[in-house]
Amino acid sequence: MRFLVQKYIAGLLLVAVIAFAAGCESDQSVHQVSAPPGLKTYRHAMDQAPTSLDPTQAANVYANHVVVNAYDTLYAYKYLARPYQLKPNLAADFPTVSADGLTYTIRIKPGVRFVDDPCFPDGRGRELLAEDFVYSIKRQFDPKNQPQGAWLWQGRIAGLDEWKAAGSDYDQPASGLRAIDRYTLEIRLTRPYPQLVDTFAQGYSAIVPREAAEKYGKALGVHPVGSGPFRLVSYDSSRVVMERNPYYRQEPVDLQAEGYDPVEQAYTGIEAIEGRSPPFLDRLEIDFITESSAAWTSFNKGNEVQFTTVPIEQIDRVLADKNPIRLRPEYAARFHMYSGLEAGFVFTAFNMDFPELGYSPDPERNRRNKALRCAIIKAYDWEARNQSWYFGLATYFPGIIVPVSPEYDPDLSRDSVTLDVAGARRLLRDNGWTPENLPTLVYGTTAGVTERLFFEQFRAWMRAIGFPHDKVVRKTYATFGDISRAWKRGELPLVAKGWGLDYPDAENTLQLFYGPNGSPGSNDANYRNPEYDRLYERSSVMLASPERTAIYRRMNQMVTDDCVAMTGLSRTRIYLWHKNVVAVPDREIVGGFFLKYVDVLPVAQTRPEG
Amino acid sequence: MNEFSSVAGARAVNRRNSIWRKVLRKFLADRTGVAGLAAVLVYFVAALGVWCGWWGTDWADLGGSKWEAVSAAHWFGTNIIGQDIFSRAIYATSTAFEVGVVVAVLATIIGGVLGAFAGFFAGSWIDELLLWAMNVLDAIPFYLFVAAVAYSLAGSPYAMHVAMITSFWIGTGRLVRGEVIKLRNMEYIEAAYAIGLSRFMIIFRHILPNTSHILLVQASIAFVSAIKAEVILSFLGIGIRDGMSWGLMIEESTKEVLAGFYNNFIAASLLMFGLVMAFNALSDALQDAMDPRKVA
Amino acid sequence: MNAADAPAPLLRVKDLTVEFRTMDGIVRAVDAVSFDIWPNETVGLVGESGCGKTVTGLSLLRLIPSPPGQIINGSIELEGLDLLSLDAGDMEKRRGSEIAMIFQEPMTSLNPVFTIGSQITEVLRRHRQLSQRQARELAASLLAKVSIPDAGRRLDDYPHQLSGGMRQRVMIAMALSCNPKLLVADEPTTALDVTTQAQVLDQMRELQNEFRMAVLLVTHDLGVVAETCQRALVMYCGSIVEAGKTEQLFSSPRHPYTAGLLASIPRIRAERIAELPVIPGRVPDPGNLPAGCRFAGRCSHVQSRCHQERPTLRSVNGNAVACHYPLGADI
Amino acid sequence: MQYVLRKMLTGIPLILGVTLVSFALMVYFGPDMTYQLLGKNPTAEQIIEVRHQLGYDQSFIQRYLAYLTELIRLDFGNSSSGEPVRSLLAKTIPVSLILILPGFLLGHILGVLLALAAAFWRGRWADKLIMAIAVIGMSVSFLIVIIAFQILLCSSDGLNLFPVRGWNVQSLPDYLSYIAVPTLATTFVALGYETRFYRSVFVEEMTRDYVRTARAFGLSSRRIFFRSIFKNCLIPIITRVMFSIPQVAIGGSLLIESYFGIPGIGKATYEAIITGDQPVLKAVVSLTAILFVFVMTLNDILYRAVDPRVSLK
Repeated sequence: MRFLVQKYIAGLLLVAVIAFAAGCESDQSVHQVSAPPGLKTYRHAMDQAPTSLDPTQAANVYANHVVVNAYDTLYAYKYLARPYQLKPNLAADFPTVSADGLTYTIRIKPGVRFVDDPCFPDGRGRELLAEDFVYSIKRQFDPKNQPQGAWLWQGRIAGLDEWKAAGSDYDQPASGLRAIDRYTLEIRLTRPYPQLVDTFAQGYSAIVPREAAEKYGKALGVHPVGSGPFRLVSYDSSRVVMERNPYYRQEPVDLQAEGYDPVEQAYTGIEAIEGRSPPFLDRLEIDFITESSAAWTSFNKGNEVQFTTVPIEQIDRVLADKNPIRLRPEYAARFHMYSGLEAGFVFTAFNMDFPELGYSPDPERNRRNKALRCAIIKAYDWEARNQSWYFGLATYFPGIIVPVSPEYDPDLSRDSVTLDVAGARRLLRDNGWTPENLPTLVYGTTAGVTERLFFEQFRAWMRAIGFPHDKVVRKTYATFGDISRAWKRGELPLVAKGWGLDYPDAENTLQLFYGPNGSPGSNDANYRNPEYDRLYERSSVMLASPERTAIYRRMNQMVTDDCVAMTGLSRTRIYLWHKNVVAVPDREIVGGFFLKYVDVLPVAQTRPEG
Repeated sequence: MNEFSSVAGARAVNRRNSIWRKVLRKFLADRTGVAGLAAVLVYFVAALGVWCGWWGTDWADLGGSKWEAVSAAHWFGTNIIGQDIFSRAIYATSTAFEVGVVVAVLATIIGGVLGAFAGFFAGSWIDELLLWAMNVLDAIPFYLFVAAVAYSLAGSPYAMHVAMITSFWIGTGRLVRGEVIKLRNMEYIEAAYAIGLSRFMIIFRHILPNTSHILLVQASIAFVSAIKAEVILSFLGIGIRDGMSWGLMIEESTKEVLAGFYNNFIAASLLMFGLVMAFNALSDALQDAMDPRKVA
Repeated sequence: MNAADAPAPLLRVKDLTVEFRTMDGIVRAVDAVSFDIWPNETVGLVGESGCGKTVTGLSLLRLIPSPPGQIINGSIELEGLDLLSLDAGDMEKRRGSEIAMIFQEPMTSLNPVFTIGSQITEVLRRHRQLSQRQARELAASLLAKVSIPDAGRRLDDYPHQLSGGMRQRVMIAMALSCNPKLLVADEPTTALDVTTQAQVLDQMRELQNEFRMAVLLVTHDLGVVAETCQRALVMYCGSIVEAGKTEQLFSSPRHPYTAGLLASIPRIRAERIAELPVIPGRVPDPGNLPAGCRFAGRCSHVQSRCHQERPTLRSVNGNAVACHYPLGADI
Repeated sequence: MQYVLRKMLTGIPLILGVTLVSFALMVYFGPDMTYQLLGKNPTAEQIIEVRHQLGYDQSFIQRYLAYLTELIRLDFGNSSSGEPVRSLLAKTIPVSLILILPGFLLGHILGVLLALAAAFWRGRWADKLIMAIAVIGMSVSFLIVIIAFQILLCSSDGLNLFPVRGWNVQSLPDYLSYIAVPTLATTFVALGYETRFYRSVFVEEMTRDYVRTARAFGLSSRRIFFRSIFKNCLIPIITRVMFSIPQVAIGGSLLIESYFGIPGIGKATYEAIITGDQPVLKAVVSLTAILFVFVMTLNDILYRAVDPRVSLK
């Protein structure tokens, strides 16, 4: 018996060792990723990992960094032009639009091939056709995919909602979206949609071959098959590795057309890519580094990631000057820098559905509630917030049109973002608010430490105008999904959130206060102002024009006057990258579209001090 | 009949008293242990002051500007939004005691009672059931379990406590069970049993008190574990909800240290280290003093 | 063989003093004990539990747990060599081969996770140049000598597979394995039932003659001493109070303590051995010993001198007695 | 063999218990993934659709039973990123294992060695020094140790010897450089606990009667210590090592993995918990339970190998 046991143990150990060895081996094959020396590799860094690489889930810049590089989109933003401008990408040209603005005809470039993949009959990538685009947009209307992008086209492109209602059968046509021939698309709208072309630059509209979607099903999210500049090598929660797509179409860079500004951008050495066809890299790696400290250290080591945003805690060490932003010499010697405002903002809206501080059937209470909201807005110390959290580098502004929007009005009165404790107290007193009858403010946040300190700061401001300590309370949510649910269900009186622009048009933020978008839509404030809604509807079918800008600004003023939100602040992004990297990095709007233009010089060529 | 039980009881009480006297004497002879106890008492006074409102009251106020250095007004400087780090660190002491005491006391009570039942009914279905429950809870990795409890009780300020108690009672339970199995066969228990005392009475009057040396040591271990776990859980974002703790301060500091601001980190980690160290010393001395082989 | 015929004692213990450091201060467990043992003789060391007899036995092999115990004075000469002067390694070599010890608890005194064969051969190979096989054969023959049936196969048994008596025999076999000159046997039969006890004692006696070794039998059982020992030493509170030939000591004890112990024998033999109820009073607290005779508090013949002055061993009618007023001396 | 099977069978109630508790906590009461999946502008209709697809509209019993059938088939479907759970596990578990194993082994081996030294020189200065360091080691938070080591060893402010984070293992030197700091940190933290535990085991064993016997027969203290005592101590050592395996394999590496950005099972599980990624959670929970039963069985078998008193019934 005893010998038997010993044999058994020996056997087990052997199995364990083999399993271990096999583990190592399979591990190697998984990470069969790292560049053999000699390949031109660029290591990018992001602060979060995408949860899926399926275009139906391309809801954020993290996913788009990979999606728009693995897949093709019809349009794209110009590499260097700021403010952002569209250019044709897979599309041969801008669409031909009918006179009523309802029918769009788009031709795509012929001869574009998907990457080789076992999903194709002979394993070789076939040509991308107009029908593939139709298929890809339909996927956003197929509940099986749990798509996130349908809202871009819902109620806009004719027939898609009906197609979905009829059971999402891909063999059935959708009336407003069809391929006229191999290379021509026709799109019919229910009403004019000036932002339609912008939506075709989004990762949501990336083009997926039907063979891949059907073969991989859900696993398409980890196994992209596209026609973008790069193809996937490996992907997990800590990094994605891609390699050059050998079939990618040859389109020499025309810097002029990309919006190159020699004064502002020459320092990056970007002229080196003029006339060459992207992608320039053999390998593209993106490390997902959640802890900014880790990203920063990795960046500074020199042989790891080559790009980083400057972590907020490093600002004082890195910057010599904040206005204008300048690097300290030791950093300037080693790194290139770009800084700019984000295309988005943070704000805290009141949920107007709460009768304690929002709409009340009682007109008197309604009036007092408005005074209460205005007082809270006056007590909100944007300057302190900017100093504490953004080293004074952020820009705070009145209203909801963000500074990077072309419609932003720099001359707007700054009263709504100016701290006025005395004024706030007076307002409360004059409207009969006392510490006893003030409502409890429930401030919902996710569980992080920064969010907690945001709350503590907010509580201290509210205490300054007379709120008792225990009438400002925090409700924490484990995940963004959980707090999102609370917002969508209208469970929180204060909604503190950020919004990143989907496209460079103020409509994208104005819709946040459009009545019919109320919970569970994006109007978490549940602001309902008939006049505002009328103006929104009117402007939403207008092309950019001074008249539309005027309407936008009127709407902006309404939100400010009604004291609906403490708003807003746009953060400054500071990007650093190694000097041997030729690039103008950017992560706003769609995200990641610059990666195909990145080039890397041999290190010896650029090292400043040998 | 009653006389008999009181004789059995008195004998047990006598045995207990003399043991406690010896334990106390042994403990007092242990210099490290006494020093630990003294340090714990100092911390306790600090916490008491917070509960009584003597100090630490301004932990939530924005009393200064961002990251002020050490000064007379702010002994440990201020944090990123201008709150006084000294007040926060002191306030956190009371949180540490709250977390530690709540978790230690409840985990020990639950572990003691359930362990005693399991041991007393060893071999029966009650014991099997309790052992099964212990194994089940043991099989789930601690941090995942705590995270899961915290998320499923989302928003509750006591999610962390519940999670820790649910994990920490098991160790105590197992030890008490083992001890009770031994005690169960001792004569005074047999005597009490023979004269018809209810089993409930026997467990609570005659058995549990005789496991008090285990309970005390286990409680001190649970206290330390709770304080240490709080730091990790706060880092993972599932710790204290409102108020202030060392874990939250260390979490605040993970980014600050890279900006060269160490006040939060030093204040919290030193204070925490001190208390944990003192408690470890105390707990060691208790363990030494109560080692039944050395006492009996 | 008569002890007195031997030219020199095998073991000469002089003024052995052992102290323990405890919570209650320093306790002197053995106080200036002196005695001799001649080759091949059996000496009984008797006394109540706690009197220092086990500590004395352990001291001979320098096995006092240290800390807290320490031999602070005296000498232990084995064939003229002072064991206390040896370095630890030297002492180690002599344990087992020159002086060995067996213990009261046969249940726990053997290592539970090794076979008895491996435990015996380990000792054998430690002290003798033997191959594994030779050692095993020798071990088997030793087991056979201590009357363990089927000895060859028993070698592969673990201690828990043997009965208490068998385990004690294994211990004896181990003790004999390297042919020591002196065996200290600490209550070797106390934990065994009466029949087994007798068998084991017989066995020991036989083997002692065969192997020609001296035995110091540490026990509280006077009956065992009477049956097996040529001489006996009576200990009380860390000191030897009386020593002499067994027959003489038993027939005419000179120390009131010895007399008290002897008075309890018939009853002890009839029932189970528990305590010595006939001597009134309790053993004094070892941390707080009286100044004079340590037995004074319990002695029925006590006089005032006994409380002031400690008696030393002196010869009285053939026995050595530490008593100011030995029994029968004045008759 | 029969014994092993029988033991595994008795593990079934345990597996049921673990899966039930974890299922209730992590899946049933866990985070609701609906809103994560819905994007910025969901409609009420979409919310219902997604909830239905995720199974949130079914009863607890239905969902638990469905889970059990998945468990029996050992097929948990695809994670929310679309990757089959099986391949996710196959990718992450080996990483965790080879990441944690060196620290785990080192912690236990060094712990045993230090404990041996402390017990061997019990009461002397070496013992006191080792135990004092152990208590200090136990009193420092793991998090603080990680942060301190990372700054000291990985940053350009410190020695800058090892990569900060990531996992790109091609060769042995790569592997060593990636695990160096995590291993140091885990070992440092574990050492205090292990040393104390093992020392108490050794010291307790040193007071046993058989040790005195061995000494009385002249066996050298070294031999007694490293052969006789050590073998007796193997049982507590084995138990401790074995029962930390499931903890370490699944949960123990969580903090290390998230701080060093290593794509192991701990991080994957934690992310699944906070996002409510049911298929991953279900798989991990099952795996944990099965591993636990396996470890218990293995533990019994190992007992039998070192302790003849234990027999396999």
